[in-house]
Amino acid sequence: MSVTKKAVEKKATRAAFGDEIVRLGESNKDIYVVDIDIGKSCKTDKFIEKFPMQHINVGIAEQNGAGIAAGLATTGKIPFISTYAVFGSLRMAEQIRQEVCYPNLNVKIACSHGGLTPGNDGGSHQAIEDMGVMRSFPNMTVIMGADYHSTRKLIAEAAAMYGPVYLRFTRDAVPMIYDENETFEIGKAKKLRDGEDIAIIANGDTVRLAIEAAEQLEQNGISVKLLDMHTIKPLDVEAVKDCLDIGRIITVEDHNILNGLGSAVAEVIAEAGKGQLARIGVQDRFGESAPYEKLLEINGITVEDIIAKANQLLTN
Amino acid sequence: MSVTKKAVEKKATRAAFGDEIVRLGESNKDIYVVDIDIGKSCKTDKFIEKFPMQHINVGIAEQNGAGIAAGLATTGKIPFISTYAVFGSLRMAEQIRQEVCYPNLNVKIACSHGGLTPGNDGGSHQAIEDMGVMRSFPNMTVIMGADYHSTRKLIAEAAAMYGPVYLRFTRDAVPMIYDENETFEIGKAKKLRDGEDIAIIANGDTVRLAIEAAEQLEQNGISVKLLDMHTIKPLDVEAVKDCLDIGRIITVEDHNILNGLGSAVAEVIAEAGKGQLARIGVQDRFGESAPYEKLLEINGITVEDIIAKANQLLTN
Amino acid sequence: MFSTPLVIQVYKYMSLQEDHLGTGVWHMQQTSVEQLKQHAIELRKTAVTMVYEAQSGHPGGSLSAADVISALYFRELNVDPTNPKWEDRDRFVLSKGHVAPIQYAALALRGFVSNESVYTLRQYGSPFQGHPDMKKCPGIDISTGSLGQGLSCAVGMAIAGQRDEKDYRVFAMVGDGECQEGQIWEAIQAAVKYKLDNLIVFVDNNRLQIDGFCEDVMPLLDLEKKFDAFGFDTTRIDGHSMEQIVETLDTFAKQKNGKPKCIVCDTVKGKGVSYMEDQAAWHGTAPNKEEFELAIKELEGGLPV
Amino acid sequence: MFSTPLVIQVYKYMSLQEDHLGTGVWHMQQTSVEQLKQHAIELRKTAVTMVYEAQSGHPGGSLSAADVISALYFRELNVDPTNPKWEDRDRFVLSKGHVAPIQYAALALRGFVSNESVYTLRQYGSPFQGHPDMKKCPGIDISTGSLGQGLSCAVGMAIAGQRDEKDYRVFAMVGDGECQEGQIWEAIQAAVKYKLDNLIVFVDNNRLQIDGFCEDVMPLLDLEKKFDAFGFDTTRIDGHSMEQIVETLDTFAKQKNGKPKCIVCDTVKGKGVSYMEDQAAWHGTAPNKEEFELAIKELEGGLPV
Ligand SMILES: Cc1ncc(C[n+]2csc(CCOP(=O)(O)OP(=O)(O)O)c2C)c(N)n1
Ligand SMILES: Cc1ncc(C[n+]2csc(CCOP(=O)(O)OP(=O)(O)O)c2C)c(N)n1
Ligand SMILES: [Mg+2]
Ligand SMILES: [Mg+2]
Repeated sequence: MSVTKKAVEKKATRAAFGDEIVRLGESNKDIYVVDIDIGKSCKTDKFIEKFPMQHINVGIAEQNGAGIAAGLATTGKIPFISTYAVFGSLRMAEQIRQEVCYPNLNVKIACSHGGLTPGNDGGSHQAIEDMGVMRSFPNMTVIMGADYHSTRKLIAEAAAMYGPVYLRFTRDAVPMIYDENETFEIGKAKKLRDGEDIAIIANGDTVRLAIEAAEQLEQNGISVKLLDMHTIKPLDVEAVKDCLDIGRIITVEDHNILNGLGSAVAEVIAEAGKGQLARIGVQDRFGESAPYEKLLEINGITVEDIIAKANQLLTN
Repeated sequence: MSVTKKAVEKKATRAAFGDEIVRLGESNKDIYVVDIDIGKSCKTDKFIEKFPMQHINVGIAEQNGAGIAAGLATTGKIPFISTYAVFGSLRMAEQIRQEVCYPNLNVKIACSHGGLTPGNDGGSHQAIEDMGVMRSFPNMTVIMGADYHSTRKLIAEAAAMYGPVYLRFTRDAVPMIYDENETFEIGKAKKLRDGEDIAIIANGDTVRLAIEAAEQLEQNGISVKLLDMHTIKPLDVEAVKDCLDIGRIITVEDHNILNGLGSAVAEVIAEAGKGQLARIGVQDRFGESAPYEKLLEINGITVEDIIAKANQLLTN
Repeated sequence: MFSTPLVIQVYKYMSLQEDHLGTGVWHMQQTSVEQLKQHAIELRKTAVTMVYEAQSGHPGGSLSAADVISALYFRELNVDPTNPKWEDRDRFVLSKGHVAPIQYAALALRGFVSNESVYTLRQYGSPFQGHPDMKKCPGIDISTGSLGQGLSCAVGMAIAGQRDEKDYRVFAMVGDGECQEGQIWEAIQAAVKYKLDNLIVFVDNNRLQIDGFCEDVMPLLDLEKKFDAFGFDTTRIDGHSMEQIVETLDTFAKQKNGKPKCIVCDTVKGKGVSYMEDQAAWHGTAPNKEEFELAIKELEGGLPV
Repeated sequence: MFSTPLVIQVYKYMSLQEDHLGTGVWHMQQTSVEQLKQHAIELRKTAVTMVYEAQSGHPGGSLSAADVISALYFRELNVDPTNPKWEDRDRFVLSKGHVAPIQYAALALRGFVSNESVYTLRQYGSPFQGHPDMKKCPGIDISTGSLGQGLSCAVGMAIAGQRDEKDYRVFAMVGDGECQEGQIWEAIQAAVKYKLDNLIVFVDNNRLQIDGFCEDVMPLLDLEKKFDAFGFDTTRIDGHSMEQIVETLDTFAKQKNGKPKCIVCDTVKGKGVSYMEDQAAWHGTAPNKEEFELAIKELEGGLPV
């Protein structure tokens, strides 16, 4: 695959949702959007305009939104619930569990404002535990694309597959990494680089940090294998196992280091009894109002941190 | 410490809550119970009778129960929210996140019907992901005692410490393991056995299975170290690290193998780059109506499974 | 303990219809109020027997709901036992899912499942889970069990029907205690916004929940007034008067006036079994042998008029 | 970007009181309706300036709430800026936490925090988080931001006050859109059960939420009727008439009759800034320089009577 080097163009991945859902709505009249009074911010406006009869706005009532989506799904619709990640994961957690995952209904939960990206809104709005919570539920698929194009492709894949899917997007614009023709498969890691000294597994917009770190490491003669693990459930266990011979693995995510990508990879490593892991992510602390980049810095989620961890693992 | 061998007496650990909360209510007028219409089943009846002015029943309204508890806590009360684990973790997940953990308020969530114990009620009532979801939240302490006495002690410790605590109890009667004078410290594993060939780390009522398995293994000349890891957050990382020289570690829990004890231990092992783990627990599938023991069997959470995993790890 | 064989037998719905009805076809229009009353007695007996056999389950709220369930399954619901997933069927959502036994009893009598199979309630391998499971049991339109959630699903089904210009209707039953869940009011407001006159909600107003009378645990005040303030067309009936139930279904519930309908049914928890009536203790308790026999005896005597 | 020094300065409330009021002691009883109106203008200016400086935040709902907030902070709330955690203080819960700027403005003018500090809104290290944070900002009684949750906390505080036989009261403000959250109705029913006449709820009935008019997004119908059906003592006023606000606080809100109180305040979102009024787009948008200057100019002109 080809990674656009030093990409300059930036787009929020919530925009990918806004664009892709229109394309999906066009080709399939069963695609529904269930908004929860933050349609504008979640970029459903174009969809609403084009397909008002495939749109529902339940007002500020997340639980009901999830239940309505489940009801729609029993009739063959493919509803996408659209809200912010902190509400889309937690305010409707039991509804997702009982009415979506337990009966294994074809409901997609598409959330903007993932991770620390709602920077200045503060800790109450920064969803640092959503993917982990979603990973807890049987039948759930949990995805975060790295950039605009991959997110679009993954949304399309999610619509095409049967079953509950949680999709997480960034509020902020993030660099475009992938070429528009790149393909993505749910549950299959995207290998961005092959290498022998260290493996970096990242997801969401931290992939761009990992790319940058890998480039710098290579410049210092360290050969890096790099995976975009857009799907944390089902995890591409084989791809992780393929890193075990390298032995040194770093996970990078804009998510609590508990229960997300880092934990999923830790499970594979520990069960294999092979390899050493360093987890980069939110340090099990709530966020606060600050620019997104500042929050990443506070939590040690930067290019420098990745490089430092790599060097640390290499000298162990 | 002394483990009562072949204990015959059984008590549900929700009964430990019922008894301990009365003792606590007597000595501290700030102890409150917030019931959510399942007081009888959660064993708060004695408390209600004795301390009606320290009791609130919010009816079938979990979210409000959590919010009221948070409000009470701001005035110096120490509220124990009492409900079933599936509701106490998921139906109020965002309220716990935003109004309890984020402001770090002194609210305890005390849940009966943990894990697969609500057997015949079916999958909708079996809380297999509660502890993992609670582990996702910064500031949260997550505990499940192994038997009646240890649960009582841990509840008392939870009341004595400041901050949010999630406590999980069994619906069903489970064997008494500990002597009434045993002491327990939140965040400190209880070593039940020392050994050199294999380490078993269990919590909740699966500790009794681990004890039984350890005894049988020892009879076959395999020396077993056994930890009761009643607190999965904060995890006793040192205790896990002390198992790394043994190298072969088995976790056992009545919880999804994702995000609970198994994942917490996997994180330590993977980051240390030492040791091999086998996780015994619910196989990321919803439960169904069946006797509790049958459900454990289906998920491979039995004495035989522990022994088989041990032998497997030993022959690797 | 049993496993697959039984599960297969469950789907032999035709055998049941022959057993019970002497014909494979159900003629709803012909069901008289008298027959509905008889069926309600059957349902009650079956439900109590299920709970007795399982030694677990919820008799109180099953018995209070029996008359409405009888009217729905044997007169109102346009469903096809030979094709439980028929697209154009009416839907029924038992939002107070813990009273699954009374619904299972109706599914059996209506021919969705075999009559004997329901007595495997709550056993390993049974389609009759402690709470309704749409994946396991034919005729269940949505899995429920966690209170407050089913009504939202019913709203989703009704919106789909409306958008697809289908004629089916969606019936839902909620508990009075269940109406303490905020999500119920979220669903209600959405039903009003979307003008779902294809949605009919029954409140089983039996005045009890688990910890006691609703009045004590969390007063519901006047539910009719609340539904009305939220924009529903609302009426209130005696939920044990088959005449009133049928009359309400025939007239009130059929109005296509752009408003969802609520029927507050005043009922008695445990109705039909003297010692269970109005007793919170019988919410989720199974009768012992003696109690069971008394229950069946009383039920066979018929409800006092 | 700044850090600790500023945070410390925040607590120098006395300096502000001297700045603004010429005395360290606040005499609430003496605050006239005229003064309250003046303060409301100050609050509006400060809030708009904060959002402008931060280039982020929620002006619309801050402006609609300003008059009630002014009356509360400068006439009604029995609080002590020198001891924000005073046990016997009245509590105020901003359940619609996104309009934090208007509360921060009041905390500054009332002397809890220094006047200049509030302009660090939403910056790294600031006590003035995007949504109120009780750990970071003095005078915040509970952290909010996720809609529908604050009112439950207010109920908890009111129950504690009642049980402890304290005289304090708990005031809460919810949005009209926020009333779509089921949890609001859970909190309301609990307040009625526990007869919390120490709880006063303001609904900022500005008829808008994020996606447009509530009427279109999710109709609220008659909120007064709903609160009434749920058992509250309810009244409805012009939320921009300081006279009506004060009158309602003096009489209606003070009745110790075993019932919680609800004051539905008809307001205009964006009130006081012509181009923001009734515009959903100004819910969460920061003005640019030109817009900001116009806003301040209009606000300084005073609200039309
Ligand atoms: C969300 C949720 N909370 C709690 C329970 C436990 N529970 C089961 S039945 C019940 C009481 C229901 O009362 P009501 O709705 O009046 O039903 P009925 O009286 O008809 O049995 C409760 C609290 C549940 N099933 N779901
Ligand atoms: C649980 C939750 N869902 C969604 C949001 C996003 N949100 C912030 S403000 C708002 C609209 C609030 O409308 P209203 O309550 O009427 O407030 P006001 O008009 O006074 O700003 C929404 C949906 C939120 N903060 N919390
Ligand atoms: Mg009831
Ligand atoms: Mg509004």
